[in-house]
Amino acid sequence: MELESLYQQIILDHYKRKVGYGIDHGGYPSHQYNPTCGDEINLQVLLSADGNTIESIEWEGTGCSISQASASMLAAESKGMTLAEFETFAGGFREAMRSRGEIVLDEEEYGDLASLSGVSKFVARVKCAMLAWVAAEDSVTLTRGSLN
Amino acid sequence: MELESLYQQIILDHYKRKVGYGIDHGGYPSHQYNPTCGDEINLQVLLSADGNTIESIEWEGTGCSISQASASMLAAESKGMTLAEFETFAGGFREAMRSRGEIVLDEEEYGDLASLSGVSKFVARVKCAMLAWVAAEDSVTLTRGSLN
Amino acid sequence: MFSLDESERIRGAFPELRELVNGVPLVYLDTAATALRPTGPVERESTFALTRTAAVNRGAHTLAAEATEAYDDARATIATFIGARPNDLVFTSSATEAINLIALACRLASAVGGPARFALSAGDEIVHTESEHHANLIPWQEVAKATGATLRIAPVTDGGVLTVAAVESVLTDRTRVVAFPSVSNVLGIINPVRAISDAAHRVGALVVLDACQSASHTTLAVTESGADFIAFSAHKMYGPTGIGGLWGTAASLAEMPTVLTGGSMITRVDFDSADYLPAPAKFEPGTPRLTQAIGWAESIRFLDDIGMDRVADHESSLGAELYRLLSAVDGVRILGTDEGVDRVGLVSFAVDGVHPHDAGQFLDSKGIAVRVGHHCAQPLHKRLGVDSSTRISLGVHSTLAEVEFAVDALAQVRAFFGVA
Amino acid sequence: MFSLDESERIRGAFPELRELVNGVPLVYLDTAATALRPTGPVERESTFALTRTAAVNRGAHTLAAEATEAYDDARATIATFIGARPNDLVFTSSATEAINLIALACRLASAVGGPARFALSAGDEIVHTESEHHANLIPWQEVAKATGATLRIAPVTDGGVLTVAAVESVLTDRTRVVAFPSVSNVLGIINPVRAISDAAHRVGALVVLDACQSASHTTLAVTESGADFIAFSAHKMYGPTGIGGLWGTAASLAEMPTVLTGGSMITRVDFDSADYLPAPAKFEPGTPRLTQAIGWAESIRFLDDIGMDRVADHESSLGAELYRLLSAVDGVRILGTDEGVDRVGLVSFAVDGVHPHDAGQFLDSKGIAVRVGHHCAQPLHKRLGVDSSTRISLGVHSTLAEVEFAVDALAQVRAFFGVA
Ligand SMILES: Cc1ncc(COP(=O)(O)O)c(C=O)c1O
Ligand SMILES: Cc1ncc(COP(=O)(O)O)c(C=O)c1O
Repeated sequence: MELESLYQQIILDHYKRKVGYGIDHGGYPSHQYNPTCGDEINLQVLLSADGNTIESIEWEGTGCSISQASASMLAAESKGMTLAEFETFAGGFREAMRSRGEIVLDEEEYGDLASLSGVSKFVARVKCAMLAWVAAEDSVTLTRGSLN
Repeated sequence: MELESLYQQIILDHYKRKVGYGIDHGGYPSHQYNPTCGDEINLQVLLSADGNTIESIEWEGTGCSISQASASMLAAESKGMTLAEFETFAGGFREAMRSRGEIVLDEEEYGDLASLSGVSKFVARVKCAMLAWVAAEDSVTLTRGSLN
Repeated sequence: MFSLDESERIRGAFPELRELVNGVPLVYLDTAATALRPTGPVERESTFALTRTAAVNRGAHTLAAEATEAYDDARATIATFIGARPNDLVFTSSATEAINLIALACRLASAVGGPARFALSAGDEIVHTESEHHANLIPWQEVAKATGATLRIAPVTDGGVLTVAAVESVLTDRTRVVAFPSVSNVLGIINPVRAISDAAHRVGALVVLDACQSASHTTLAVTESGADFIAFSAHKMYGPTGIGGLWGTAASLAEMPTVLTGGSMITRVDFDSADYLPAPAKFEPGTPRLTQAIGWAESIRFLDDIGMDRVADHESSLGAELYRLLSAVDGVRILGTDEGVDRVGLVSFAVDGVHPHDAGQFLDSKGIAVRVGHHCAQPLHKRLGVDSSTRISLGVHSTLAEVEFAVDALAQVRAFFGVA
Repeated sequence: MFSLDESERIRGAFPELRELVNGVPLVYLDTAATALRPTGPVERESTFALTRTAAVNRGAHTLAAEATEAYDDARATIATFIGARPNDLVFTSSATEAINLIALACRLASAVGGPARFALSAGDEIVHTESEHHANLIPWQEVAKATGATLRIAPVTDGGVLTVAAVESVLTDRTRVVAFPSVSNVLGIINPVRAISDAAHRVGALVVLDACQSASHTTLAVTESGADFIAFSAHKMYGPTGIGGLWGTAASLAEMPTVLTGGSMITRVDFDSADYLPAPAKFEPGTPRLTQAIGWAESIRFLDDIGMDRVADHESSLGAELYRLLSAVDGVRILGTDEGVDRVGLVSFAVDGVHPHDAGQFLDSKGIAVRVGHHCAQPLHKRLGVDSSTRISLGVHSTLAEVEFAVDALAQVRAFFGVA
């Protein structure tokens, strides 16, 4: 498998840029951990007042380029989505990651995240790409729980 | 390996005759056990008043033809031996049993016991042939210990 | 029974059946001790070892990722075979170790006030049966000794039958564990597993089923058994030594304290404490039994290809014939009835006047491999009035001709030893 | 180092080295995780499985007798290799299980007032080191938690050196156990084993040595180590997964309480109690790891044929060269010094600005298999100021060309990820 299919330039850019890095507001962060490598992320989804729309995603953590780029792109692409949209969005991303290269993410829909499609061929790295997403879903649950 | 080299007629005869069977006198019996098959023997060596000569061997137990015949022959052949003689005798028997068919016991010296030479080719059965001997050696130790 | 053609095909998978023992072809009637190995699973394991060895669950290199996948796939294959979810199947060294893990979890929980289902105290009761293999007996003796719990023993009939009523007769509201075999390795009788599990659950006991002697002879549907835990060994299922399984309900595994600890079963570790992963990882510290899992899964595929229903049917029909023929031999006393019970293809017996070692040796001279001794079930032998016995046990490769040959040989044993 | 000819000959024994990974030949630098398998031992094991499978220690038939002999011979071969008596070598699943058996013996003894050397109580102390693998750390955390004993941690220097003085600084008259590695699987530094054992014995502690990372790289002379117990794994010695060793002094094994119980480790069994055989049997209940023992013994013969002195010499020279070359790469920080210490052929490092997962993936694309992560030593990584690292570890088949190729590749990593 070509290394370039995994590490597209846009991934390496996000690895440096880190959109959404820094937890600056109160919220309900989820802490996720990858036992294999010790990587961790702390990520919170900030919702609109009505609890239905993603205002922004904030995160901090250490990890490889894939996990950091995935968090950065997630923060960039999910802004303004309704929770229903986000659920479909995350579901599609997970499915693609698990597809062993079968599913290529649509660039129209996934933007920069489409560049992570190649990860699905590197089974051991799928967890890296998913770390931020698991945290995001968990944070949404925590946040919504707090609204009830 | 020929079955007949293991089960000579004289062995099957001793299996039935069981010389020395029955513990009729006070003494220092040793109890030995074969964990593989659950066979056991209780055997005591009765010594002369000076503690130097084997007067008789008495035993009881359950077991296969090899273990029973070995006990019976041991009782028959060791009568009247000095303990020093017995030590050499038992040592030679053990060596033959462990020889994997290399050493054939001398009939002059070992009498009926020579018929057990074939056992050494059946590694799994050596324990059976040795059971009574281990008990005899142990009983001698116990008996002599009691004399001090 | 299998057709002659099918039998020949199946036997072709076992090279050991073409070996000569004492100059005569091997007749292997000792599957209950350990099963012969078919070529496919052994070669799959060795090819994997030589071309795909790498560390599982660790690191990113391609071989390691492939090894991890192969390992997970193996677990899934074996789990599916027993009707389980992969995460509810823990790999152990053997059935013995599987049972020990539960018993140790009980001892450890009892010492430090662990989860209620596992912590026992003085006056509590552990039930086992008269037909227990040492593996499902001695660990519980140790639990009893350490916790002050009492052992209660469910009796079998003189014919070796374990009835639900017999188990119920020793159940009380203090019963905390009920340990019993699906099939005793001496008797060959299929026990009423579900009914015993249900009775045990009615008094709130933990049910530990020893499925060693049924796992490759009948369909093992773990969830239908009603048990909380089930132990079994690969080497009795045409798989490798050194690996076995502990299946548990998800709830039981979640609640069960860890026993063995170390690498690969943790999330975060500090100098003085650590957090553990959920089952099965929390019970599998250290480098996994990689090639053994691969080999075992392939032996499961071997059985699946024949079809477990057909395997069970073949062996039970052949076993019934063995029982019938053996019953007719003068001086043979079979341990365990065939009346009113279902049986697997396994029969233990005593030959009047001939010690099992001698009977076994006589059969061995004709190439027939059987097991002699107490078969790790000393108490049961005592209960049935013998020290030891001879056992014939069948496998998927056994044939009517072999059964007849063995029974014929047995018919000559007493004459050979001069007792008939 | 080996001559090119000898190296070629040795490499010929490892078919995996002829496999293509990502279209390029495999460069296997992950022996410390698990060693590649030579053809001879794997084939010996599979041939044995296919032609000599039978139950060990049971029954009289010819195959069973042969299996028992082969198993005993395997134990003798492995014991001789480590300078031990066969009866002092217990087979376990792995080093992890070996260490757990000792730790569990301590927990069990503590709960029921078992033998004094194993029973710990509140206020007693267990010493381990900052360089511990989780396998020799977490079991002791559990002992401490259950018994109220305190964990004391012997520090390593910033260069990763474990000095005798550092161990002595945490020894007290309450120290009951000292657990440490012969070589840390992150640092590669050979620890002063004998001196640490002696210091531990001066305060009357039990010495538990984790020899995983030295057993196939230096000569392991168990009695000279001064340890009471030593744990090691076959799969790091070119042997199979699923088997490992627990060596103990005869006195320690005799005194150590049994942990796992079941068949084949008993003399007499009644319904409610049993008598146990002496070591090693008392620690090996159930059907033995037969083919694994056979395979492991053959892998020992493979090493013996080359000569352990020569293996050690080759790997340490090559390791020194690896260390030297790697030190010269810009942005690489090695964990563990090479000054004033002896080392095995193992180097872990951080690449400035590049996560180990990424570095490992980059190497993998060139066919180079290394380990990335915390290598089951999270606390040590934290101590050295990193979350994880990349590790290159050498084996008997490693060559200077491979080392140079890997270092060259590493020199390109930072540029690829745009941090240089
Ligand atoms: C230093 C050290 N100790 C213990 C272990 C555990 O060995 P295993 O996983 O074979 O039980 C390892 C290897 O993972 C190791 O490197
Ligand atoms: C009924 C039964 N239980 C438990 C065991 C123990 O299995 P293993 O020795 O594979 O641990 C056996 C086989 O020896 C058995 O037949």
